[in-house]
Amino acid sequence: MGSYITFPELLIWLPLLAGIICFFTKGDRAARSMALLFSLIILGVSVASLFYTDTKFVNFNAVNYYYPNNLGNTFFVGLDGTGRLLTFLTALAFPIIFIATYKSNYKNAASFFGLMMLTQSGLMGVFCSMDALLFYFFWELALIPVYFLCSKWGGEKRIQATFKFFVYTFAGSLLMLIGIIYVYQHTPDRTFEDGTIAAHSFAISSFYNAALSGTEQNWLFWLFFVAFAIKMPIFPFHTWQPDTYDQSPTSVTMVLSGIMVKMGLFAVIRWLIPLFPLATVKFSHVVMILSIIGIIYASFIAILQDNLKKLVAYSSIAHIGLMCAALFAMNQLSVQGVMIQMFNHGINIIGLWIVIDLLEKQTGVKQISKLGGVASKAPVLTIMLVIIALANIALPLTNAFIGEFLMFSGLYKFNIWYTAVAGIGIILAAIYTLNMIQKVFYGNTNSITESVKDISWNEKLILGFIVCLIFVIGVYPQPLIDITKESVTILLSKK
Amino acid sequence: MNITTLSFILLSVMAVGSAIMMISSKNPVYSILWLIVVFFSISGHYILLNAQFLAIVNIIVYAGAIMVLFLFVVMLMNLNKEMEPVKNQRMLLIAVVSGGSLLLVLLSALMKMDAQMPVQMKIGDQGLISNLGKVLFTNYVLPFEISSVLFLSAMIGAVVIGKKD
Amino acid sequence: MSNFLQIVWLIPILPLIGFIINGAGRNILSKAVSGFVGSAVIFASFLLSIYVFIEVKNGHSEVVHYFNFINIESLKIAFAFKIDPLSSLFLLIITGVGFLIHVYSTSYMHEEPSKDFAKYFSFLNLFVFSMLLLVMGANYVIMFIGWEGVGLCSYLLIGYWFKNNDYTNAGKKAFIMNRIGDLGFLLAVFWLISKLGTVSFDEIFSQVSLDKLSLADKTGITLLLFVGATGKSAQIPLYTWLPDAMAGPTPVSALIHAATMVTAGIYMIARSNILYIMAPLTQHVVAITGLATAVLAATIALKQNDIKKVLAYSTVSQLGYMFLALGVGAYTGAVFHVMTHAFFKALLFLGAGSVIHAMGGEQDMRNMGGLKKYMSITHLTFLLGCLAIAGMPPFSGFFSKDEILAAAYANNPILWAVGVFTAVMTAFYMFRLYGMTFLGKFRGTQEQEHHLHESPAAITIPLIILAILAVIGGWIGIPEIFMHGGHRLEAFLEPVFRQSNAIATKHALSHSKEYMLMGISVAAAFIALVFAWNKFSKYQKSETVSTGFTKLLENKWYVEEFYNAIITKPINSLSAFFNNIIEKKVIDGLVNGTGKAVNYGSRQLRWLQSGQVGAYILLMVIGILILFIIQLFL
Amino acid sequence: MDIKAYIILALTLFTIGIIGVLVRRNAIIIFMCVELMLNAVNLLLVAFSKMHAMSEAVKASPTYVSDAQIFVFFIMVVAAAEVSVGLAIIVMLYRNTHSVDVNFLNRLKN
Amino acid sequence: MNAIILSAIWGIVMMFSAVFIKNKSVPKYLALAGIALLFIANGIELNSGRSFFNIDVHGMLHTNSFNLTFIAVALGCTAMFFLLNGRDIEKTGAHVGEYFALLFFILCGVSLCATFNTLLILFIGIEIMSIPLYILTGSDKRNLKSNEAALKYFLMGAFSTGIMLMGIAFIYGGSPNATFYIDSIQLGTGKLPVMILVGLVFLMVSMSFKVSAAPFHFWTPDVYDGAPTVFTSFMSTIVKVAGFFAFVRLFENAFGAIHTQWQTLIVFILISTLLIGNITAVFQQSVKRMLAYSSIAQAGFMLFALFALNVRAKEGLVLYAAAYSIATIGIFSILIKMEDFTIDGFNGLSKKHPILALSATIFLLSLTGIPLTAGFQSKFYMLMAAVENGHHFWVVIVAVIFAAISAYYYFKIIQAMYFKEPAEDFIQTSEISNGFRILLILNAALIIVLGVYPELILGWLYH
Repeated sequence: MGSYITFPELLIWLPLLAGIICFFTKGDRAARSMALLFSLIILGVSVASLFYTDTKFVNFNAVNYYYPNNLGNTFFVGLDGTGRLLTFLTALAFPIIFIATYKSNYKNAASFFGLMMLTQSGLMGVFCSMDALLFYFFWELALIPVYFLCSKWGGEKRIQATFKFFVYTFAGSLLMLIGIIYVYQHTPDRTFEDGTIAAHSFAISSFYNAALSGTEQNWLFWLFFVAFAIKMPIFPFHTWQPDTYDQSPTSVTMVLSGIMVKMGLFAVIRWLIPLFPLATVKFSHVVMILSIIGIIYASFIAILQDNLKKLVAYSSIAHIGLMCAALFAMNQLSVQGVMIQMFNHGINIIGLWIVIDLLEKQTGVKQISKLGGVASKAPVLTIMLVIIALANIALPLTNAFIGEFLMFSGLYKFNIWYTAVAGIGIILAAIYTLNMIQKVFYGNTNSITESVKDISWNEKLILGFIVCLIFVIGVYPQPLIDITKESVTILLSKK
Repeated sequence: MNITTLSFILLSVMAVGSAIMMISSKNPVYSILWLIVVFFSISGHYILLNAQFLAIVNIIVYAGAIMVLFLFVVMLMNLNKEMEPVKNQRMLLIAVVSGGSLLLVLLSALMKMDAQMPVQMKIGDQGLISNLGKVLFTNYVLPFEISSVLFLSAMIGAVVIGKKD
Repeated sequence: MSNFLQIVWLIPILPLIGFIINGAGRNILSKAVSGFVGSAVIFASFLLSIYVFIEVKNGHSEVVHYFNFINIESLKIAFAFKIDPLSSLFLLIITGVGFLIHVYSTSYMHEEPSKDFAKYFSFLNLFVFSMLLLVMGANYVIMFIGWEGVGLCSYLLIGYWFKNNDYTNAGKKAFIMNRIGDLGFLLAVFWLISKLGTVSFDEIFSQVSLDKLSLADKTGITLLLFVGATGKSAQIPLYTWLPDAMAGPTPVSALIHAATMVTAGIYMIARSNILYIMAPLTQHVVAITGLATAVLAATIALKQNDIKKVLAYSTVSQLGYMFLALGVGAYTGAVFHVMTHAFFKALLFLGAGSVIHAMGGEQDMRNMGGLKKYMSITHLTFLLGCLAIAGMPPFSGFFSKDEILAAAYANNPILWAVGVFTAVMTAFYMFRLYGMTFLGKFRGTQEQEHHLHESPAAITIPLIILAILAVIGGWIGIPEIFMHGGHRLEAFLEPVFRQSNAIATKHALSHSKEYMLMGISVAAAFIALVFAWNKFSKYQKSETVSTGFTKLLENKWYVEEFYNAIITKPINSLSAFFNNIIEKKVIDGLVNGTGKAVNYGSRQLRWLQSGQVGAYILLMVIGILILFIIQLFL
Repeated sequence: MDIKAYIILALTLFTIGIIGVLVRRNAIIIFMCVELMLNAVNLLLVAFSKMHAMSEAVKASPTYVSDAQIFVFFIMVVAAAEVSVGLAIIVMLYRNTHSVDVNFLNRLKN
Repeated sequence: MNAIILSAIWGIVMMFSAVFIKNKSVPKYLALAGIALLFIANGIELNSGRSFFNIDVHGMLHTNSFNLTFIAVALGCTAMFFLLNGRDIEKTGAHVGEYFALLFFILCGVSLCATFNTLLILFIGIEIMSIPLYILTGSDKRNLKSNEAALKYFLMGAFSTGIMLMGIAFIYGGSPNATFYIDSIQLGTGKLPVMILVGLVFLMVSMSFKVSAAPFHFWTPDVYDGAPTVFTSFMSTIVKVAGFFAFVRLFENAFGAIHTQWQTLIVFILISTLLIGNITAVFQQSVKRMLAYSSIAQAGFMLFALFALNVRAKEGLVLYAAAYSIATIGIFSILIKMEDFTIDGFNGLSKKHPILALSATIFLLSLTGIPLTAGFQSKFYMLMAAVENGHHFWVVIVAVIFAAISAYYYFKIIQAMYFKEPAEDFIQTSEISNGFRILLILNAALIIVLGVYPELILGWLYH
């Protein structure tokens, strides 16, 4: 064990290394290139991991270092299907972000890219951890660089907005920490390779075998769930999100909305449901109702939202709400849908942010009411946006359709009325998306949009790539399904 | 009522009375003098309990050395007048009420003890100088030595704080 | 397994290729090239469709399976096409009419800049692609892909002149209303998945599956599917988008909003006929909704002055007719009417387009009149179209409409009566339209008059072809009473509706009765026709403000206003309420309130730290007191 | 005498000391009140030592009984050291402010 | 044992150095040598279990790997303190040698508090820690704040001594063995004699006072604020954690068996400490005063050791002592260099002194309890202990909510350093040497190392 470097390790350490190197790189261009180079290498590793890892959860490719501590926690990382999908998303997102914002100039670029890579490392860690404490570590670690990124390079009200975000998530994760400790106290003995026995263990296998009564599960469920709900975010824990998305630098917003919100869903899949199966069943209605309220509520707010970034933020809340609801429906269709939708949503929303970033950079405004007529100035940009936005509202033959279709059909199996109400979200999504397209891109140009130029090569490249991905997955989603199939079955067997 | 009880009551009344006088005297010098009276009556108690060594040390160290030091300081500062212009009646009330209730709470709890626990009066040799001395320099040699550190620091304190730069 | 059917994937792929070529090359391609590419791919598809149609006619129906779209344990969705009489017929209509309209468009859109011209053709191709997917899909999901796809193309084409806010609004409205319907469609699909675990037509319509579904299931599923159909095919209550959709270029209106897309709902119900026939309640709902829509739209059409609006309402009305047919179980009749309607409505729209073209964009009939002498081909073909839609024998409309009315009578005479009433109105408003446009004197400006001309060949040739079809198209469905075996369409479609026909209770009408019904309806329509002809050939502009019932009709029963009040406004105010009150005050207020409470507490608590030793010790004593009380007395 | 009498006495003196600390504003007097509290403790300790002297179990090891009195001795030692430092501080303050009134000590607050 | 005697001896050496050596910087090096000696001597004792001095202490001291490790932590932190702040101690006043002597005497008291086995040694140890602190607090003689702080500290300290002695008296009176030895007070597990209970409460009050737990914390903000900043740093870290160690040692050995009977009191103290410490800190404008309140808040977390009183709690306490002390010493050493002690004084520090800002950030993150820092590990151990304890689970939840609030004020400084612009022409800090920077980085690195590998300290506990 641990005698050779494995994929999860590479995925965690490479970004960390890259981050440190970026910090010490002199010159903005060099740091930028360095970050891009490393992110591409990591993408390569991730792609390789898709091919070379065993899909079976039981034999997941795990590194299990014994790290001499009487607590019985280890540096225990591994990749199962879900993990591989999300690490791949993470690995894919960063080069996309770097290329799309290649022309942005950041003050102090070395620190910026360093922190970005550290964020990636933290995210990879979250998705690879097979040890509860390690998971908590990375969970927080992913947050810290993001805090600095947002506060340093963000918009006008960045400090307050980011701090709200930070305290909110920090409070949530501390509750989870208590939960982790409590579960830990109820785990069985663990024998390490060298024969030492720890009374309890943080390893995922021990956690899954923790002896928890129904009542214990009930309140532990909420301790964990609140942390995850804040991260996702689920109504009514979502208010940090629009402000943060609004104020963060766009590349960080992409990380936040594309990947970090998936941490919450991932955590529910990896930890919450298998740990507290009884409570999951018991509270699934509560969670789903909250999620569905969130869908409708956020969609409604998005309709009159004038701030482009907040609009996307609310749309993201609605989408995540759907994923969360589907997850708790706990059947093969819905969970499978969530799995691939996590990936798809990540891709789509990053695409949206790229377009919004371009618009904001060129016009300096993000108020929908101040824009207009962009289509006649920047047709390619418009086409890209329209495709991505329509993918975002799950038009058939785009990637999100597959996910939403599966999620809805799973949800329907669970409860008809939830599906019907959540389905209203589909209509509302069409309303706000089309409103946005109409007001920003259609109509006549005004003094602000007069000078908008169409996109340049790097944006074309990246948006084109995203659009291709949207269609490829939309037409042939099977590979994506195959990656996670096994995980779904295992998750459902925990029920 | 035997003589022991009588002297106990007498000394107690004296101690409590002088203590009250001490905290209520406006002139600091009077306060010091009343405190010395308290110390004397406590020494009386020690004698009643046959703790001769402590009785003497109390007189010498407390009444003799410490209180004289206080007196010096008060004189030095020329505080032998009524220094406190306004007496805060409300503070007095709050203090007496809270102090009194503390006493009440403690006593009501402690007086519930059923067992009679008599105190050995006038006899017993534990309090004799020879016995204490033996114990102090054998069993208690460590604290004894260590308290020198205390005095050293007190000394340094006097130097650091008292010496003019 | 016949290998030639393996190539049917080419039919949708060709338009897709056209879309990609035109879309990607819109900056390079000249108008001629993009117009040619756009039309050629459709023509190729059309040829393939004919080939497929012949194959099918020879009995080679089959499901062509390509790959697994979604493949999970509990749900397998194949990417497969179902080639059978129904779909092959629709293929012909779509590619055939589509091709004509493409050709028409090359001329009609010629004044657009070449970039937009290419964009137009790419969208049109994309539409054909989606429509083909819709009809070819072998399961509800593939159908739904096309279903949403056509909605999208409709949105894009309505908002083709995207600088005009009204146009983009109309597009948006179309898309959203369609989406409401789509939700119903999706829910039905989910229902099927949850009950049967499959979406494939063949599996669902098999006896095994049908037995698994209870009556409630069938009713629910069919009702939800019908909701989808009301959205796509503009039925009550979701019809209001279609008249607004006339904002798009006229060929688009002809293709999408008359001939093809709007009939998707009928196609879908016809496809699911077995489910519907087994859900009588739904059948009633479909019939009544269809009929109500037919009447409502017809009444509105009576007082419209915009030439395209009249046609749009007429389309809604005719679609209502088709739903009536579906509702009474006359599936063949519905499909028949889809076909004839595609011919004559496309013709009418294209004719209207030709008129508008000549009028320099003018659409108000009050400013037209007397165009007969300027545009003879357009006039003639238009007249044929009007006669066809009015149900005059032996034009195509007569046969299909008659079949529907007969079936309606068999079901319930009241349905028939209302149907005839609608037919009368149809004849009236169509000839009002005809009269106001082509007869009388020209009422437009001098400049317009000067500009009037017959349209070029690219426009007139499709008109002529469509006019021929509008005349003879009905002859494939000649009723039994005229000619034994004359209803070749019924025979052709028989395999599709075989199951339903077995279940449906046939009320055979006696021949005399049938003749009588036919006579009544034709006569009534003819009277209305003549009346309208007389009245509107002498039409003069008048400034009188209409009142009462007329005003109600002119304002389309105030349905728009009603929807505005009960849907649009509440949505907006709810949005504002959520955003301003709940989000900012309540939830964020709670979150920020926590922060504020901490700050406030901080400001208050620090007064404890008064700086006074006495106070500190007092607080300590109180602390001691509390500890003692806890320890000793609690 | 019963130990209760001594407990009452010692606690009374102790409480008087506390009240003195609370009501007086002269730093020296406050300090003296603390000394009074210490003396109350001393008295109580001695009384306890004599109480334990009556207990058969404890009598067996006589040094144990002296513990309390040694402790009192150490209390006095510490008190003496404390006094020297305390008075030095008070004098220092007096030098700077010409006052020993603790109520004027409010530069540090909140 | 080694530490107690050597620190007393070295205190005297320092005292004489003040008399004989006039060069002001020599005492610093002498003190460093002394602390190194102490550390090594203590290390030898910890490693081999044998002391250099063979004195019969009659069981009054009890050394084991636990308290020796704690002493090692305290000595290590003191060494760090000397290294970082040596020059600032020189600047405080004329009596450099004396200051160091007093600091060594305090270390003697710390060692006594860590190893005491009778109430007498505890009492003397606490006094040895306190009396030099009164002096050090007042060492800035001209500064009225320093004077005031010293007097307040002294008066309240003396008062708490009285309380403590009363407690000891009652324990003695209530103990059937008539003993001051904490491990032989002999309590059953049943209902306690009321005298013991009274004594226990008095002791708890006075120990709470020493560790500045609410509602006996009132001296803390004023004294920490008024004292010269170097000494605030020392007293808020090493002295305070020693007080905690003594607190836990006393209550574990003397009253551990009846833990549940007094746990409610600890809950009360713990909650009020967390409440007052965290909430009041939020509004503070002066970083120094804010850190004073933060130290109260941290005390609230350390009280979990008493709340839980199990093995994990004791491990956690040692870890907490190290993590808290290292971070606080670090942040104070930076604070001392600042010209303006308000939060605004930190504005834009990252631009002028990135290393200072970075290490300050690490210290603050550690104090907040972010993973990868020692602060997280220590808080984690405390929470583990508290959860393991099984009673009053809600307290743990309240505690983490307060931990989240603590982020509020710690991050204010981070925000100021990184995201705000400094005022024009503002001299932010006094001169900063490269050596100081290196030491800061080392200090910060130590926090990270402990955060990843707490075994570094915990491993010694069971040596």
